[in-house]
Amino acid sequence: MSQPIIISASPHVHSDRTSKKLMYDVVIALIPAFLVSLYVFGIGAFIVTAVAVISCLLFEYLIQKFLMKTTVTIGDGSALITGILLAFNLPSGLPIWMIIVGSLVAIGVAKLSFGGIGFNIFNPALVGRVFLLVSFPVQMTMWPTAVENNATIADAVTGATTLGMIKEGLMFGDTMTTISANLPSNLEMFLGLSGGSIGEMSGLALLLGGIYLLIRKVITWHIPVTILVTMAVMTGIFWVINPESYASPLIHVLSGGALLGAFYMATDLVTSPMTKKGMIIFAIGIAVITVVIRLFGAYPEGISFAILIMNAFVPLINTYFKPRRFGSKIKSKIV
Amino acid sequence: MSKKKDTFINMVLSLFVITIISGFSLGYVNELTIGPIEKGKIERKVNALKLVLPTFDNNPIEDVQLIKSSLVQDSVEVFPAYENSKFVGAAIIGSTEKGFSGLIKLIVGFSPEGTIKNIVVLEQKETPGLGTKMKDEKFLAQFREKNPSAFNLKVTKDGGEVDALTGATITSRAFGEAVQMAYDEFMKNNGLLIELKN
Amino acid sequence: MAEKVNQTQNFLKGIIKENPVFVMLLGMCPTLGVTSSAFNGLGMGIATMFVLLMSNIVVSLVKSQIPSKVRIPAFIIIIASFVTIVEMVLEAFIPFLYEQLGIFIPLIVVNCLILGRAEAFASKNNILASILDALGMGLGFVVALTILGATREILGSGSIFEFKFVSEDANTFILFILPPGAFIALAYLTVLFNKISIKTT
Amino acid sequence: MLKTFPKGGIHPPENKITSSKGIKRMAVPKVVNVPIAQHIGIPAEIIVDRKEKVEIGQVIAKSGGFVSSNIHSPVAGTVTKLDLIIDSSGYKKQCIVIRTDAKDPSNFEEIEEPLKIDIELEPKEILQRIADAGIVGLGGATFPSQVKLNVREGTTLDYLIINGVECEPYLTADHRLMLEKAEEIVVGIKILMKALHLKKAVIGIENNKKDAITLFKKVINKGDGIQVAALQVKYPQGGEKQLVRAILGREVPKNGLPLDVGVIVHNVGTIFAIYQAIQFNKPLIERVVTVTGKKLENPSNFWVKIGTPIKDLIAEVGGLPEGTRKLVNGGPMMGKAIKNTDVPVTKGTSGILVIAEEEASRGEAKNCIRCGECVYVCPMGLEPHLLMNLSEKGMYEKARAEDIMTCIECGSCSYVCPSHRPLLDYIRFGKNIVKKLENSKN
Amino acid sequence: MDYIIILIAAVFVNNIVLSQFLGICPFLGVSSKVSTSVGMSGAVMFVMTIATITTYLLHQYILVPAGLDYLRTITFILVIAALVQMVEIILKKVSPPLYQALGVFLPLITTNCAVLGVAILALGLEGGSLMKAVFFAVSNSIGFGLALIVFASIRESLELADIPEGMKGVPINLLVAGLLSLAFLGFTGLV
Amino acid sequence: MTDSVLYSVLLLVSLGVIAALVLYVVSKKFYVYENPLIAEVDEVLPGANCAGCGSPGCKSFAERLVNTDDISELFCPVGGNDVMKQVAAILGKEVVERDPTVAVLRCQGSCDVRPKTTEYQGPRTCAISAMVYSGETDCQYGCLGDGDCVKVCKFDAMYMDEKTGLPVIITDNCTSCGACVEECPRDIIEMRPRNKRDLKVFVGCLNEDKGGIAKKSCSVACIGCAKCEDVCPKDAIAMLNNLAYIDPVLCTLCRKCVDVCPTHSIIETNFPPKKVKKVVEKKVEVKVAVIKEHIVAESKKSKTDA
Repeated sequence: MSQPIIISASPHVHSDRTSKKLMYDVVIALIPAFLVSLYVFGIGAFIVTAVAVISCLLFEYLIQKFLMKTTVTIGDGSALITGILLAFNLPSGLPIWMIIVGSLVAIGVAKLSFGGIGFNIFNPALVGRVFLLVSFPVQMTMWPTAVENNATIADAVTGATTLGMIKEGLMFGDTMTTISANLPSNLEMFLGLSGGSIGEMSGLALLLGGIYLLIRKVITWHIPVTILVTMAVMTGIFWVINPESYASPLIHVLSGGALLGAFYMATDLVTSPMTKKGMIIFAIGIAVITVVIRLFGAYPEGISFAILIMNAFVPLINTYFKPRRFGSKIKSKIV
Repeated sequence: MSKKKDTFINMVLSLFVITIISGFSLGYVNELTIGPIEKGKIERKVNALKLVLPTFDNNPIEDVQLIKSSLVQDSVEVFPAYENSKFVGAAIIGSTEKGFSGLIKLIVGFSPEGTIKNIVVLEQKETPGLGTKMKDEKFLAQFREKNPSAFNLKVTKDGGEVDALTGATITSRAFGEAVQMAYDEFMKNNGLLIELKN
Repeated sequence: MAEKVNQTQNFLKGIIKENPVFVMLLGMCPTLGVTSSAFNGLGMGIATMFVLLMSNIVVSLVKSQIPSKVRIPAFIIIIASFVTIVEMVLEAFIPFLYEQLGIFIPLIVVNCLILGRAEAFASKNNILASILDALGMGLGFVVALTILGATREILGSGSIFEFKFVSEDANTFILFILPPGAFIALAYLTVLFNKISIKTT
Repeated sequence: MLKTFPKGGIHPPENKITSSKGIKRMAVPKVVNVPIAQHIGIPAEIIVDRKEKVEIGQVIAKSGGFVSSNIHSPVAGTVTKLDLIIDSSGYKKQCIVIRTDAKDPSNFEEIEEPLKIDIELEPKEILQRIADAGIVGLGGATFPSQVKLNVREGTTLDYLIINGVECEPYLTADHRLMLEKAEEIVVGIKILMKALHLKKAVIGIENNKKDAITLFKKVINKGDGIQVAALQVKYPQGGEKQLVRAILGREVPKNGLPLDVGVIVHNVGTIFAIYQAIQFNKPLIERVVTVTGKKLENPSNFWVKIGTPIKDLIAEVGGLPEGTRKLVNGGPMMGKAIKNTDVPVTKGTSGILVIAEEEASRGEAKNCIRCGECVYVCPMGLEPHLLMNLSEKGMYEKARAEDIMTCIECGSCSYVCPSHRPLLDYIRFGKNIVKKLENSKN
Repeated sequence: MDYIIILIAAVFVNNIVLSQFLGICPFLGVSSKVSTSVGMSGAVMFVMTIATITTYLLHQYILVPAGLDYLRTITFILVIAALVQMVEIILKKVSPPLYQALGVFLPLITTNCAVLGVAILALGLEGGSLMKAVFFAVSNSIGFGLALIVFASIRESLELADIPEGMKGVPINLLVAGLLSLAFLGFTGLV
Repeated sequence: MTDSVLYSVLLLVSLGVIAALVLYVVSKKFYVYENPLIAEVDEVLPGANCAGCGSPGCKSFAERLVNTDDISELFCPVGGNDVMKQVAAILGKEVVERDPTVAVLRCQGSCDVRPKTTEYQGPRTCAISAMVYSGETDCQYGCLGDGDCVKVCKFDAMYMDEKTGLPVIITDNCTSCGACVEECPRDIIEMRPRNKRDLKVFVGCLNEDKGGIAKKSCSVACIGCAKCEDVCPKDAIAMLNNLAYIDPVLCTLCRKCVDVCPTHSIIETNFPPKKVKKVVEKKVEVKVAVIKEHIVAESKKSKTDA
């Protein structure tokens, strides 16, 4: 024997799933949505994404190396995902320095201050995004409109998101009928030709990636499906009561960050509950808060806030929704 | 260190002494400050009125008119201004609940013809750095010397003439609405105010 | 000699080693609540310092006359009296600050710093030590509030003591003058403070 | 849909490379090292001296207490010394070293006894015989069988379950035994049914051993009251609680035993040993051991005398291949890594696994990403990530409140963890401490 | 409707801790365990409600008629202090475990600015009535409890995290509070 | 005096009186006795909460001190005799003085004398690796080298020596709280009496294997040859399970055993270096007489030191 025998405790074999593979699966799942945004926003989407990814990786490296003096973990893919997701939640024309600030907040404040991957309570990308949204509401709500078949958008025309238009319209007494004249059709929204953040363009692309994640078992159906169904049901009830004051459930599900949030942000392993039961409670919470903010709050879109709020509840959910201990309740009696 | 024991008498006595001293001193300071406080309150109101009204020689605060209005629950306060017993304008409180964070309260000064002399924001809860910019000169300036009969108080986006604050369209709209309300109230009661002094 | 060193320590400890905000976490409510600008922080700090000083003096004077069961109510009355005085004086003579600080002025009365010092220090020490303690702690509080206020104002409004150093339209981190910014700014200031105070001692 | 337990479980690659290899008889070793602690409980007491001559099957150490077991000499020969030898625990333990008498013919007899169906002994005698024969649970737990069978009066008992699951990857010892000794095992089951006055018995076999299932179905007579249950392949179905849940749908209560739901579970190997003890008065001195590993020249199953050094077995399958990095006593999921090849085979050794470099090394432990995999696969409904953290941070009281003591140490959590965290290492450690705390409280 | 608005405002939009900065001391102090934070929330709710009732009546029927509005602070705090000390003495006798759990923080309820703050704020409610004031106090204590319990559960889970040395303790707690407050900004404009 | 001042005095006074009244009644009604001595004793204790006394913390130790009549069994190892005297003074009870002790490491199995035979993979803590097996070397008695003792030391009195892989005890910082003794799964840390110059002689090995096996696994292991036992003038050394043990009470620190140990497994600490003797003997042969005197003086000195 060339090398000494290894001693370790059982088990002595290991499945070939690694956290790195999980992370890169998420990256792969995000590719279709990225391609759509490139098609829609052109080079702007590319710049925003590239800046976010590079600065996230760089901040992770610098902070871990020089401030925390721990091992650098930029290779594990988590900072990469944070970067992409952050970019996907930003409008494509955002000034570069703001993207960098967002990345710093996401990585430095939301992730590394808690000790790095696995310890953060809040989804880093969303913290970065909300930080920017609150700090720079003007730039964060300047949406370049979709430019069909156009590779570059030198003069970005600011448009509004579907939800933004609905919110403003309703606030000033318009009815849904008049508002919907200006809205993109449901099919357009599904394919990705409305205004909005880079990543939330195309429902189709997001669904594709989501299905990939489900197949690869990176995520389970519980969170995304529960969020979307609860949202649809809630908005549906309001819509049935008064279709002139409330948008249809389909608009709510397809527009804004609902799909992006449900499939990629809420399902973030670190910041979502551990058990299926917990996940469903978590998802219902997100959906309810999102709908409440969308319908009654000041912000047109609420899913980022909703996810962050429910992130805070995850430890509590994990405490109270534990898996059933084997033998803790005896189902069958002796015959 | 000898501590006083926890007897009933001691407890009551010590609190008794302390409260007496504190009561006296507080009462005394109150007497000293009550004057300046009242004065200050009135001064601030007068200052606000001075800002929005043309020169006047009456005391608008004494001449305040409470006018029932269909727009708000309580009555609207109208402060008429007179110079040499001639009606020179009035200040009206305008308010709206449609601000980004709810209530916005303004005081708007009008000339007898209904031209806006000036606006001062009294109360607001808008987002610092965004909606709060409605207090900025740049924004307020566009209303001065405009008569809402000829000046559409809606933001340009809605076909009006008000340049909205960047990132705070909702605040700008609400602002316009509050001014509009004040204007409507003023025009309704214009005649009354002129007659009042005469 | 030893006495003197001791007295200097009573004074100095409040500024760094036992800084009421960064180290002892006393009086967090006003610390976070009124520090949206450096001026507010300074004003609040001074108001608090005044109450702290006066109540420390009085408490150390009357400490032996108060039975322990009614100790806290007695201290509170003393403190509350001074707070009310501050409240009235501010309203009368600096109405602008009075409005800015709002509910946090009457709340000085429940600032753990003041009652804490009265309980932990003034009720056990002589008047000179109590004065120095109050001055030191108060100064520590003023410094902390001003630093926090300045940080938030610089980041959030792009100004310091109302003096704007960026253009009117420049983008500032509005977040920092909103509630979350108070927590976040204080969190990182504490880290920084600890780093520095470890290095200096 | 085949039966299985509902919550948790994993399905690692089976790697049952020796399932078609018949059980060969190992040559009698020159020297056997017989540890006196081969079972759970109090070690046996040595009753032989140095230089004493012993016969095959003679008791050389007798049961040292209620939970203890007799130990018999596996060979005829001379006790050369009583020494400390490293066993699979990694520590030196007391052993009786016996040099085999090369001339004694009893060492080399290979009489295949004919099948003996009639059970002559009465229930009480059966239990006594089992105790005398030093039989312990051969599935790996090595719990003295007579203790398990010592059912208190008044306990309702309605099922005997035979564990032929062998859910550990690689191991095929039980599988081969079932194929080669099916009829004997059936007799063994009847012996236990008689001893315990039971009418019903079920043999649980995972569906990757279809040949064994068919064979048993053929061998069992209708009136026997014995059923064969084919089970879905899922680890750790061989765990008693999981097996009872899978076959009967009964859930053993927390901190309880199968007895609490009227069931007794025994491994097929144990059943065969019982058969031999009752029908031929043969003590437990040998067992089936699977010697396996991907790189081995000739992996196979063997009848091995207790006390045989592992190096003899390894030599038998062609020696250690180049690049061997780990030796495991038992299966890859629950076996113990052993320090060297001098370690003797004991009653609990169901297999020897030789692992090469690629498989042997553990991945570097990374941060927990809270994916919840460990929670999903835990068959006991625990939260391994939490238990590990709690015992790492020394929060044992909380760990106890989180039911750390109900962990069956199946290792499913460590197996699936994508961050390669040493979950079970810490949980086991936490269990130890909690046990100590509990003891000190009582 | 007024009541619903008061409730939503107190719990979510203007959460007493996360956006009004009242009661930060107990929020940071008694939040290391969920169980104690539940106890603390209960204690605060109890004290806050009683205190608000007492001070409201005191204000409405004594201070205002006598023109002694300026004595608001001192009288309120006196009443609250006496009340808390009474609760403390009673608790020590009646429920020693709860007394042990809340330990030094029971007297700190006195200096819990939330209690005094709510008592003062309750006076300024629009169209105020005693009922409204009480409801306001209860709503705010629910907001306090919600923030405290969520925060405590986060802190409990952070106990198992490898927080960087410099961030340990106060900074990380403040940061969590900050991010919580950031998330709660989403409720802006609900009322 | 105006009405306002009068009213304010009246109001505050009545409030104050009512408050005092209520509190007085309540405090009488719900009176709970707590022994004030507990707080006093707690004040005196070091407050390290090290649990070296056997109680979970200083407060509970104080309670125990106050509540037990005979406190001679109780001892605070951190505070030592001084603290116990103070406690006794407060309580009016008697204490027994204890000799100060210090922790010593009874293993010298550094990386170069004790070859590694296997490689361990798993959590690097002594407690867990001890659970899994007997260690990376063939010695199952010696230090596992994962530093649990260092982690548990609250007084910065221990650190891991990177080179030897063994923990080192900084005697000056050691409070003899016993936490490391408790923690070590191998029980290789012992509390031995501490004297003025901290001179100690003890067997640095716990290997119970027979000589040959022990020597093979570790070159500085005690091989149980009993030479030290023979040479000891005070019968302070006893052999048990192939292992020598020096009784600290009987040992006079004469160091005869140190010289005879063939594997150098007896450790002496803080004695002045002996080298002088040998060097002098070799180099200067002429001045034998003088040197002899010198040696005598030297050895006398070391004896008086001891």
